[in-house]
Amino acid sequence: MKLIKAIIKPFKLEEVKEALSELGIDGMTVTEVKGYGRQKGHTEIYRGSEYTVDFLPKVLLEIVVDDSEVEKTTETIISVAKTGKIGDGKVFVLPVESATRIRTDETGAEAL
Amino acid sequence: MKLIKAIIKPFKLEEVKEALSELGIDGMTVTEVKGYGRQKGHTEIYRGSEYTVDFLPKVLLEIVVDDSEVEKTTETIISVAKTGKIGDGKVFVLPVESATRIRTDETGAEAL
Amino acid sequence: MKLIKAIIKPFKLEEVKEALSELGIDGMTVTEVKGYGRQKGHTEIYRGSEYTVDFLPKVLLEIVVDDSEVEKTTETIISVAKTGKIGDGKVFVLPVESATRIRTDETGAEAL
Amino acid sequence: MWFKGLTLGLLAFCFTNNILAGGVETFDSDYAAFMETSGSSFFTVSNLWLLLAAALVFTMHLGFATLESGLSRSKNTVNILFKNVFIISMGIITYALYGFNAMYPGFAEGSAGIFALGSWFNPADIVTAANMTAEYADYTWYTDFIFQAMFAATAATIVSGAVAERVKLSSFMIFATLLVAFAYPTAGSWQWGGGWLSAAGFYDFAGSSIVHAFGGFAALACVIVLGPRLGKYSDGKVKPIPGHSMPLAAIGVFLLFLGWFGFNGGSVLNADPYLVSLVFCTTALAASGGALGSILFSYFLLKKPDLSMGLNGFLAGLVGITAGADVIAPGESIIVGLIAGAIVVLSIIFLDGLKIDDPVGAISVHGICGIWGTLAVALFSDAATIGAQLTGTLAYSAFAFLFSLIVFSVLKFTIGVRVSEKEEEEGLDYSEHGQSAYNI
Amino acid sequence: MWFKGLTLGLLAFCFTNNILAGGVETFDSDYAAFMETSGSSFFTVSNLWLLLAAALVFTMHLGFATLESGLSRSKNTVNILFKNVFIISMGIITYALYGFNAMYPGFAEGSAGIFALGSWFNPADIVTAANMTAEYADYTWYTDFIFQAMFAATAATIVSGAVAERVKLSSFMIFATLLVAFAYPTAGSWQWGGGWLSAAGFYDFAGSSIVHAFGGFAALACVIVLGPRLGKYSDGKVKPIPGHSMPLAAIGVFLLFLGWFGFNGGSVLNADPYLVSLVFCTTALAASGGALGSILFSYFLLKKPDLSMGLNGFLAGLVGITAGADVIAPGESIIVGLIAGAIVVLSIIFLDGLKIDDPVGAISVHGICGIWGTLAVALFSDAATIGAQLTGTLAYSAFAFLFSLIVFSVLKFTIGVRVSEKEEEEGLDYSEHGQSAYNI
Amino acid sequence: MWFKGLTLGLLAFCFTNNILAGGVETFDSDYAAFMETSGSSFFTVSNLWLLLAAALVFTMHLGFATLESGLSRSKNTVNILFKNVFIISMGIITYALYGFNAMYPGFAEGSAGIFALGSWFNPADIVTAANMTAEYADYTWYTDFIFQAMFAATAATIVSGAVAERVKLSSFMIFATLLVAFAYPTAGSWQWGGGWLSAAGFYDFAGSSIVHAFGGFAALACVIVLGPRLGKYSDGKVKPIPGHSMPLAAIGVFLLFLGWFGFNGGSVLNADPYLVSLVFCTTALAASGGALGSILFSYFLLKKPDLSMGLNGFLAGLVGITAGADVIAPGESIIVGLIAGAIVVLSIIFLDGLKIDDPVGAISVHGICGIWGTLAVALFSDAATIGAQLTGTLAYSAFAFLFSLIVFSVLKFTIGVRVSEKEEEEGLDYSEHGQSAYNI
Ligand SMILES: Nc1ncnc2c1ncn2[C@@H]1O[C@H](COP(=O)(O)OP(=O)(O)O)[C@@H](O)[C@H]1O
Ligand SMILES: Nc1ncnc2c1ncn2[C@@H]1O[C@H](COP(=O)(O)OP(=O)(O)O)[C@@H](O)[C@H]1O
Ligand SMILES: Nc1ncnc2c1ncn2[C@@H]1O[C@H](COP(=O)(O)OP(=O)(O)O)[C@@H](O)[C@H]1O
Repeated sequence: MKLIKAIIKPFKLEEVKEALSELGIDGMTVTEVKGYGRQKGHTEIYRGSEYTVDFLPKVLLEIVVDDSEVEKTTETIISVAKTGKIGDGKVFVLPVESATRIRTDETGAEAL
Repeated sequence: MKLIKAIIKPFKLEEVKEALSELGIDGMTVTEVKGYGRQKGHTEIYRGSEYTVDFLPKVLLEIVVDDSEVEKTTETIISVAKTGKIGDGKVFVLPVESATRIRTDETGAEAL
Repeated sequence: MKLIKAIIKPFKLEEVKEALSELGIDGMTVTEVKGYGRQKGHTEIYRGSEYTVDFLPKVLLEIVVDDSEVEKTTETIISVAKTGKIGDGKVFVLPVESATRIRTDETGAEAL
Repeated sequence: MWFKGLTLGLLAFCFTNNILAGGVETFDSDYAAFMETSGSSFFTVSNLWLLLAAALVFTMHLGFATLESGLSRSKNTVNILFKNVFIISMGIITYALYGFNAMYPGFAEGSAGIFALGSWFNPADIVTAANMTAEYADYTWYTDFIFQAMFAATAATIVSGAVAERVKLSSFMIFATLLVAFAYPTAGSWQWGGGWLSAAGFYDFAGSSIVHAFGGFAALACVIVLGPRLGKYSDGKVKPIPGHSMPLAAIGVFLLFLGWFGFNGGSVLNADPYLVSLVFCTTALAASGGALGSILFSYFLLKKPDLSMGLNGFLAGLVGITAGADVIAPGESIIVGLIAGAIVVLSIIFLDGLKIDDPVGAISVHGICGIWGTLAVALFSDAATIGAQLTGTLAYSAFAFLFSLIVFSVLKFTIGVRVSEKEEEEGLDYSEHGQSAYNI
Repeated sequence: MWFKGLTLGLLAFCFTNNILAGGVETFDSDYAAFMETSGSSFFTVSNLWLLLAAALVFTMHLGFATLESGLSRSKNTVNILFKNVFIISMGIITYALYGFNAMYPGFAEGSAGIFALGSWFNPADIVTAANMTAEYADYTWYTDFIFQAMFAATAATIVSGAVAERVKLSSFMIFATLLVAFAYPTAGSWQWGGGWLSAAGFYDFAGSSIVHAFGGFAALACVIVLGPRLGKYSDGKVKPIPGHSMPLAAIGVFLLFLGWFGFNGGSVLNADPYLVSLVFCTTALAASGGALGSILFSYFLLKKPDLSMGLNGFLAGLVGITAGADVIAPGESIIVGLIAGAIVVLSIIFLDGLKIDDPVGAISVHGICGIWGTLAVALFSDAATIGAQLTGTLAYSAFAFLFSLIVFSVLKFTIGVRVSEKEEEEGLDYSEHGQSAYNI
Repeated sequence: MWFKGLTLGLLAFCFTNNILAGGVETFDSDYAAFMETSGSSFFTVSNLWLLLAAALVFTMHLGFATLESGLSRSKNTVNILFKNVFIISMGIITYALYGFNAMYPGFAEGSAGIFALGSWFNPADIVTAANMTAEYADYTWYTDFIFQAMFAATAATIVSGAVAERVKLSSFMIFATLLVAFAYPTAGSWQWGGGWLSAAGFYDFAGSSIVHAFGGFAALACVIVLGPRLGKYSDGKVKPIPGHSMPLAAIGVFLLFLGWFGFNGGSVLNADPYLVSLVFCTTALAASGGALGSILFSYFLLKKPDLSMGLNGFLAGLVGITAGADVIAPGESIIVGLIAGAIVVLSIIFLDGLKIDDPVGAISVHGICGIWGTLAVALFSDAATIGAQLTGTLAYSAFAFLFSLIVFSVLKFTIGVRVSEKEEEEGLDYSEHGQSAYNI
């Protein structure tokens, strides 16, 4: 099993979710985050002083999937979330050792 | 060391925390997240248009524990967070390569 | 590649970000979280009843870096975020199997 | 019988204009003649003051809405706001259709002064010089209606706060409608309609009992029937459930304080400079005393300066002075406030000990301090005896409690008064409304 | 020509005091003499009431600001608040420099009553007894100005809500200034300045058409030129974009309700007890009817008690009664409100079907219900014929629509009216202001 | 000596009713006789206006509370709200116990007009016809008290904003009490109590100096003693610490604008139609000018339309017109506002350069613009000479600055005025109150 962490632009969330859902991905966990990256933050102004806000609103998806599904999941995310403009985000894949569904104690792929 | 990621229902947080604390788990990090899963979101209505809110409020616990504690930690979380109803959440376990306590530079199990 | 998860005190965020930026770390993802740890929460009072708020506001940095950069990154975080007082936080390192930049489909170190 | 009356009243009410067509001309000249008299001057300014007071009391409904949302969890915010939108709309309309005339014109000669049913809204004779000039009062019939209508919904709003976060919306709406449309005008008529309590020498200037204790004890009954929120009292301990937004709560309390100038000041029922200014002073001093009393007393008990208690203290002082705002001296009103501030702290802690779960403290603020305020009239002025005050405040509290206990119990055993555990956990915003209060 | 006039007016206006130095003494004694007359009493209280009404209408601008922010996404909040700060400041000042005199003193003898240009602000004769006593009206010239100035900015605020979340700030500021400074006074003068519509028997008490339909149809034109927000209508489906804070929205609506007592009540233009109290009643009853109408009707359509519709319902009822608040009977005003509440629900759903994206429902609330309210005058009173009402409301709607269509299109093809996709995605707070509304 | 006076005053105050028992009957008949006179009509409406103005000024305290919370970080919100609850309660009560009589009844014949101690609150002769009729003023003694009491707390509220996010609660509470209870009435009596400044021809209509510069320079002294927030000026750079909620800040500013109609309009001290309407116009025009001035000027300097500056601009314009709202012509009040709007931008940037950390801009808005407003009286009217204005404004600024410097320094070296670094980092909500403003 793998944990896919995808950082995307907030307005793409709905679309990505729908695409994954069509793919049969039944679950994911979403966090509002602030992203720092190449997409440079604006020079903001507050009461007369400038400062750079490097942190832009992003959305972090965390999806645990079976090894076999990693590829199509990441590909779907990438193709749907892509706008081609800077700041589109990243997809990271991490190993997961176990997964359990709290309700049923099922583990492994059953738990997803 | 392992990172335990547990997604639970928000109202179970307090109980889980207490149970873990009794177990001697000294630390954890908690994030408010939105969960998408089998527990289907409601059909919501906003100013006359229906839409499905698939994202339900959940709480994500992240706990790094020594390998020896993984089992009892996950078991405790599972038993306390279980309501038996859909949407109870998941527990994922990921490998952790190192841990450091910022204050003291201690690493490994000392850091937890 | 590794995922560095650093939990720090919120007011240190700006400083850490600047230090990392000088180091050439081009990206990171930041989440507001609640931390439970040795730094004991206050006994709070609400309308006449006491309760312990064990959850203190923290900031979670997630940074994926190339293996070669792990050390200097964690060291920088640790040295800048340290106040020497309880509750300074932790740095965890997790293995990452792959990284992709959504905009360009670049993978690996290119993607960071 | 009463249903036919209601229908007729409704119809008649809706076609006022047509019915009135005949009488308009005499009205115009009579009214113009009155406006030429020197007495029209005090009438005009008094009338304006009562209208402004009505607007201030309206502001209190925004205050209640924000206070109640602020002191609840964010997952129940839409529900709370919705209830407040409903209560004020329903309150004004039912008061127009029935409540006002049941409460006010008072009782027929020789009646027992208990139940004023029969005086249905009868629009045919509203727009007359007798209703729109000093013959009626220091304000017009319309002013009277709108000022009293703004009060009417208050009782239900008080209950709304106490049952928040777990009550079933439909049941609450039915209950609130019955409370506002029938119970409040009936009870109100006992005193303000010239009924048996007014005959008994009871004194309640702006409604410490008639509005606040009434609302507070209705709330108590409902909370007892309903039970506490999940997780509030577990393992024999009280687990505070802090409100989700203190700024919202503070906005609510300041707006309530502001509105109270209209609630009490308007209850002078004219613009008499001495009385209205006295009432403004006693109201503000009691409120201030209440906040300081709560802050000091809770600091003494709990060793922390507690904002939530300070906010409740303002309201405690305000409720406390409401019965005697025109007869208690300013200096003493500080004392009334200070005591109310201490009482509300004790009461909140005490009720929590009894596992009576009242998220906003409505029972303590309105119920207990309402009783205190009613008694304070006897202690700090000569306006009434302690006996009369006890009788009156118990009558209102008991009636509200029993009415609510019965109606809410009936609802409980028929359609149910509480959402399911699942719905409560998810929050009423999802389960009842399919909306969330906060989005990205 | 007009530019020279503006400059002269501006200069003259700025040195009122000096210019006036000569006339002050006669003013003082004339004014004092008037204040001794018995008529000064009604004048004084009427004047006070209009000033308070102005303050209440001012409160509506806070209501608009919070309602509009609450119903938009958090990333556009600074932008919305900024627009509201700008609109009210710009509105008051342009109204002082030009609008008030263009709209009010009315038309010269024999004029066509269409365009009042020429009556520039001329301060030399403002502070005269004729302007500051009952000779002028039941209030002073200054009171007249401030009360009307508070209305003036409303039209632009209505548009602001409809174009929220994607309009380019600079273009909007230009458009709003032209609308408030020129279009509104011109159109307003047709009726309230004694122009051709007032001659035609049109009746619009406080502005269902003159203010609300005018604003609503200006909004419609702008929205058509501007297009919907990204993602609102994708794959042929309507995707609701819920507002970010229902408490903010609710605060806004309650404050608007409160302010409407001044908007309608002040439009009586004196403190006449009968009329002002009637207007308070019809206003509150129509608002309540509106909320219940929307709640019931949307429940019937959508099976959920919808807070956002309940809030819109309040406003629908208020807009609906605005044209006839002084001539429609209280009972009928409930019906006007109920119907407005149903209309607004249908209208919002209908416009969404047409892909006309109006984040706050301004077109439905102000535009459609403004027309309804104007027609209701003919249906529920004898104050005007349906023909006159249709003429008037169409004149205002069409003028506002065409003016806005032309001006906004010109802006579109010159400096552009819409932010880039990127800016829209990031939110206007970042892209236009470099500020964010919420921080840690 | 003074302590005995205080105790006696307190006791006497608390038993007014009893003491008065004897005199009530003559009062009743004398008062009734007055109310029959034709003069009672203007008295009644003036009295009502001042009470409403008091309610509007009360609203400003909600405005301050929300503005200050909005412009601070969320971790200090409970603390800020608590301070505001405390200030208004303490302010009203200390003003009743001491301040009002020290400030107002003025000075004995032949006194130096500097310190009015001695005129303790003596309730025995309050409820007399002389105090409750036109013999006293155009309003009753009670009205006088409540209107002035609402002003009194303002000075402390201004300081509260400037020291936010790091001041130790207990020290602030002591300081605020001393400032409101003693310093403000003393200084106020110099002018409004008929003291030396009023003799010197100083003109300050509603308190640009007496209230605002006074508060602003008290704030300056406290900020100097206190030092900047951690992290505000690091590496020689200014690091802005944006407020946590712009909607809260905007609500605050709009409410302050609204309340200012009472602050300035009520300072006419009667309902004179000409003067009150003039004051409404100058107030609104200066505020609008201030917002536009700040927006334009900050846009010019910083190339971004800055909401936080626009909001400050409103307040700058309002403070700027406060001294001369009744003597400056409407056109010129726009200019006073525009200049104030530019001044506040410069001042905020300038103070930041000096590392004087004022989270809400209180020193600039109230202090610097207070001076500007005081001088503007001499520049734009004949009400006072520039010399008199300079003397007055410097007297208030210097007195407030020195008083605060001394008292706050004494506090610093005894119990300390600042929370620990750790507490500041965690936020005062945790460390001082054990509460958090926002919960789930
Ligand atoms: N090394 C990294 N570790 C974790 N998150 C990152 C990293 N680099 C970028 N991100 C996240 O991805 C987002 C987009 O990255 P950015 O460099 O701005 O643009 P792009 O994805 O087009 O290269 C950032 O806002 C941040 O949230
Ligand atoms: N594959 C997944 N990866 C990450 N999080 C998931 C995944 N599946 C479910 N979740 C999280 O777990 C929560 C509960 O899952 P759900 O399918 O609704 O119910 P259950 O846990 O009873 O199967 C979801 O709301 C989501 O936050
Ligand atoms: N085992 C853990 N797993 C995950 N997060 C932890 C763990 N222990 C501590 N943390 C996080 O680190 C923060 C600081 O830890 P704490 O024990 O309070 O102080 P210190 O870092 O000085 O030991 C906590 O608030 C929590 O967010």
